[in-house]
Amino acid sequence: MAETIDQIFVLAKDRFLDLLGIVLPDWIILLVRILISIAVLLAVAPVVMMYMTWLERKVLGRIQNRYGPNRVGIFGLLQPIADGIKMLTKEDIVPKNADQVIHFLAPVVIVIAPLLVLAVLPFGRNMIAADLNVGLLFFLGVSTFGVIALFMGSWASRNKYSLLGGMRAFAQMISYEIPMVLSVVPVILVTSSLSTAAIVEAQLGWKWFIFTPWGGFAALVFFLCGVAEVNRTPFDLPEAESEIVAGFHTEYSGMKFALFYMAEFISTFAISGLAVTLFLGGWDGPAFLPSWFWFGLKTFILILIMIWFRGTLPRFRVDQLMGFAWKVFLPFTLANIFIAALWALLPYPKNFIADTIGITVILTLLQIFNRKETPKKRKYLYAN
Amino acid sequence: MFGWGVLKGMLVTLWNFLLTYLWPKKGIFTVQYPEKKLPLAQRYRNFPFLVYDGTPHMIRCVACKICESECPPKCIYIIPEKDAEGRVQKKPAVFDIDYAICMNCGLCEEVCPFDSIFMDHEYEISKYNRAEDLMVRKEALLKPWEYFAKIRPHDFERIEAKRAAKSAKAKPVAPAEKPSQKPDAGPTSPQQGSVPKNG
Amino acid sequence: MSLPCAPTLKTELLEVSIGPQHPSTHGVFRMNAVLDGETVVKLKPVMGYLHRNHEQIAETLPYLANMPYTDRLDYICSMTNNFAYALAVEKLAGIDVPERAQYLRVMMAELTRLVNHSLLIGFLLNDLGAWFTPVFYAFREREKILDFFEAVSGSRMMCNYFRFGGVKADLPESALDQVRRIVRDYPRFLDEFERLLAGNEILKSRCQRVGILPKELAVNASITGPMLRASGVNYDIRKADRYSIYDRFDFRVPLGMTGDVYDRYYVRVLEMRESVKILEQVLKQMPEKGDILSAKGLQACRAPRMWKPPAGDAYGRIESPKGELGFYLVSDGSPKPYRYHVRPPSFINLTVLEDLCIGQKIADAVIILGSIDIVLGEVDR
Amino acid sequence: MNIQEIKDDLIKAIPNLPLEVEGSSFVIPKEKFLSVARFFKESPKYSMDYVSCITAVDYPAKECLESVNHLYSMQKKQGPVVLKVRVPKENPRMPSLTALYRGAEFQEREAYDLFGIIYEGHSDLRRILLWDEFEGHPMRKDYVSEDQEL
Repeated sequence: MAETIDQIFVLAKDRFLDLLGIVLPDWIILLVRILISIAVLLAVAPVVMMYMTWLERKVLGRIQNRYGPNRVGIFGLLQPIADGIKMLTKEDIVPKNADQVIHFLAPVVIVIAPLLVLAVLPFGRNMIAADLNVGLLFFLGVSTFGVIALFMGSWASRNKYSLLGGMRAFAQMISYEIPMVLSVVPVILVTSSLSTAAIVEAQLGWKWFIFTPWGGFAALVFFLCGVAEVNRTPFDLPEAESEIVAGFHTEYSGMKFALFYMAEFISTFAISGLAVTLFLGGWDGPAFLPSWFWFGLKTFILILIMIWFRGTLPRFRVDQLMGFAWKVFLPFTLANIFIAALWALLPYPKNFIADTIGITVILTLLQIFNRKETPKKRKYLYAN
Repeated sequence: MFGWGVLKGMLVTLWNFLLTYLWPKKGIFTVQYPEKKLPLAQRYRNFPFLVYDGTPHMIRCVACKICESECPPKCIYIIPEKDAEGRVQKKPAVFDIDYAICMNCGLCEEVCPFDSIFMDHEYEISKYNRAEDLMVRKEALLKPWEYFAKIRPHDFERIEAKRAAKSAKAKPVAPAEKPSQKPDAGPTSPQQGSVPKNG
Repeated sequence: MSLPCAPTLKTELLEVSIGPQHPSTHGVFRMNAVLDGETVVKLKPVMGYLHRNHEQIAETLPYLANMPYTDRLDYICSMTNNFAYALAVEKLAGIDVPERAQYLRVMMAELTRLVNHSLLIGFLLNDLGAWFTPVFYAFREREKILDFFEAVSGSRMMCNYFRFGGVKADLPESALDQVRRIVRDYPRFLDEFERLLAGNEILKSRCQRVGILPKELAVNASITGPMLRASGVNYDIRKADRYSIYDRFDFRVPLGMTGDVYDRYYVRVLEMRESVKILEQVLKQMPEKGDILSAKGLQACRAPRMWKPPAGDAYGRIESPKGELGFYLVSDGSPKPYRYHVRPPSFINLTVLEDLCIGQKIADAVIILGSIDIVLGEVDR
Repeated sequence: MNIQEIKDDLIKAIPNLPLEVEGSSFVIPKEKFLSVARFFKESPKYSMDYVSCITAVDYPAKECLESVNHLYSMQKKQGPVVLKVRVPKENPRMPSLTALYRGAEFQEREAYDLFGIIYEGHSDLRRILLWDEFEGHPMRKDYVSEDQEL
């Protein structure tokens, strides 16, 4: 029974294809098999995005001692739909001097990347749209592609704020791409595979990488870089609303604006999903609940943490952001590859000790070399 | 250690997040407005209204025009009533307040020597038209003295006591004052000072 | 910074007009900034979008009728605006203020300081990118104070509570309990606020060593209020002038050491703690009963159009939450002021905006503006 | 601080100063204005390092504009010394305090904007509250706005 529920989506798909197989030839079945996966992803992703906006507003509201949306439907559950209708019916304003074609293309292009990367995420046991043997590489490669669309939008808007936002976005994404990839390298090193499904399988049975010394820190770095990668607080400089109004999407309105948001939220989901896959054991979990539930739960928790960040943290400044990537994350992730190699090489108790020492040393060194930038505690005088 | 302060801050927000579920009364300070409304303080002041005793014909205002001249943004417009012979009566024929201009300062209430204009508690007065709808005429401004007793019981008691004392004093001498012809004439009796002392 | 390829690469400065419609100019304020990349090389403040010639209006009205207009100057702390104006008129006409009214005035002024500072810190953090959480926490506490203001004066923000020679009305019943509750709970809120923010490394690295205002420049440029004290100058008009009854209270003046944005933020936090201390003393010392309006004041308030102060001029100033708020009045013996001038603290504190911003990033320019604490109603008048 | 005492000190420091005492303020000719201000700023007894309020008053009867300057001392926590300068309305020119105090910058611009006093030596004397194309100086008593005749 548990097995059936676990595989329910896979079984449903197979049953459906079996039924079709009675009347249709094999090659069409193959095509339909692919199309079903695509259709499901394309249908689920916007819904996920819609309810993530709802979740974000709700959680932020609660963090700020208020209710959040609660007027449209019970618990405000229909709020995203109301928002969607509003977005669709809003006037679409294009600046007169904007580059019309690129201004139109940017929001269309920007949603492609986050939708594509969903294909390689294992949502549950056997639930992966395309089990590429270079799945991880595909994910990292394609997700970078979003920044081009972002820059298209900012450049074509002919707005100074947009331009600043686009510049920031480019600098930030490229800088954070490096520590992000480097923090993934230990995982590849240990599992010796680039396939996301294989990485999850290597972690089955509570051998999640986050529980290893190198994995814990790599997960932290990966997650923070991921936050930076999807432009969320405290790394939301490209759209810093208090500084450059709305950054790259200043000049977008209506549905185009919504598409930018959709891209952001789907990438948030995808990055959380990848973090779960790489470090939190993917869909692994106690067997009494189905595997896709565990994947969903872990992703949900990571998304909650991102929303929690947004509700608490102020934003970095552009030079500090860069400094963080190049002076903290990059050296750490480089050292972390070595530490992970030690883990893979040595037998159990020894590797644990070696890793702990290695991490302590690198953290201390980072602390020492960055002490100039670390803020100090202040003293205040009182006059009578 | 870098990051400790961030964690402490995040715990504060987490605590506030949980508080809204565990103890909503303390955690959430939003009021669900159209369904629930906050109680207004008795002294709450919004736009002015005119008081009548008993029936709407018994307007307490004597059209002395003090409020009109004291009003800082000049939003009050008064024309006293005239009888057939053209003599000015102690009653306003026209009493308009432009709510679009009024800035709710409450000075009219303070300077009125006849306790006839007071600040209302009504605040849901959105209108579609700025020019016509917000120019409020005498008929719309009039509200019974009992209404005032309901919204501001403390001030009601104080003013009733003052009025009782005044009428007891005034009765043996003269039942009514002369209609004030000069609009700028201030109040004549020192007891009519309208600065409330206790509320 | 000069790169080796700089001569061949054609670069241009970017002129950005930040405002008047911008999320963090706190109203319709404009900064004409010239940027080199992200760095500000030139910045000119442009104001006047909210100018309504307040002074001109005031010269056409009797003295008391200007009181509600002063509420609209710095609409966050209307009580202190009233205070300064009342003080100036009292100085002009030599009106005395009864004991209980003095305590009420100080109470209102210090509560206003709490409101203003907590709001400012909330909005400063908002400029820093903490998405509205500090603002809402500040609003939560401000709400309680505004409820008290409403109970006493009838209005939450446009209080119009002060009168020449006293205050408009005595406290209603149980209002004092409200204050006691505020005074009791406020330190707890400040602790929470501090846990949320003060130790936050992102905030510290954003604010420390940013927009440093040197002591000498601060004095020379007539900077007042918390901004001056953050630069380490010990000057608080409550201490220097000892107006009203501030000499009766025991409180200290917190001073910053560097004069950067962080100091400006933290000095305000410390000042709020001192204000709570003053409020505690007010509650302890305030006489149970007593007049709230002196006889001379009653004259001035009963028939404003008839009341004529003697000819002469007077300058009354107080330590408003934003700095020195002064009213300069010239009377020619008529019921209307001949000349009425406001010395708005946030307007003059803007003098050094350009000096603070040059060489900083555009993100810093925004928080520097936030830390100056401007309210456009007051800047533009 | 006694006004008489200040006056004595001032006369001692700056001889031949035509000085008038009016209430608690000094009326000084505009030629001597800067040197008087400098005396108050630099003399160790007063050290008026802080200019609090600069404004102007229009006296159409006397055909003059009066500039009112309040000086305080942050260092000694004393003050104010009020310096008044009267300039004729046809040619309202007077020296700027910005040479001594940065704090005078915006306030003098405001007085220029609303009263039309031209501060000589001010580095950036533009309109500040009103827009650049505005004509006239609205705080003068004889100013008639466009819609006032209606």
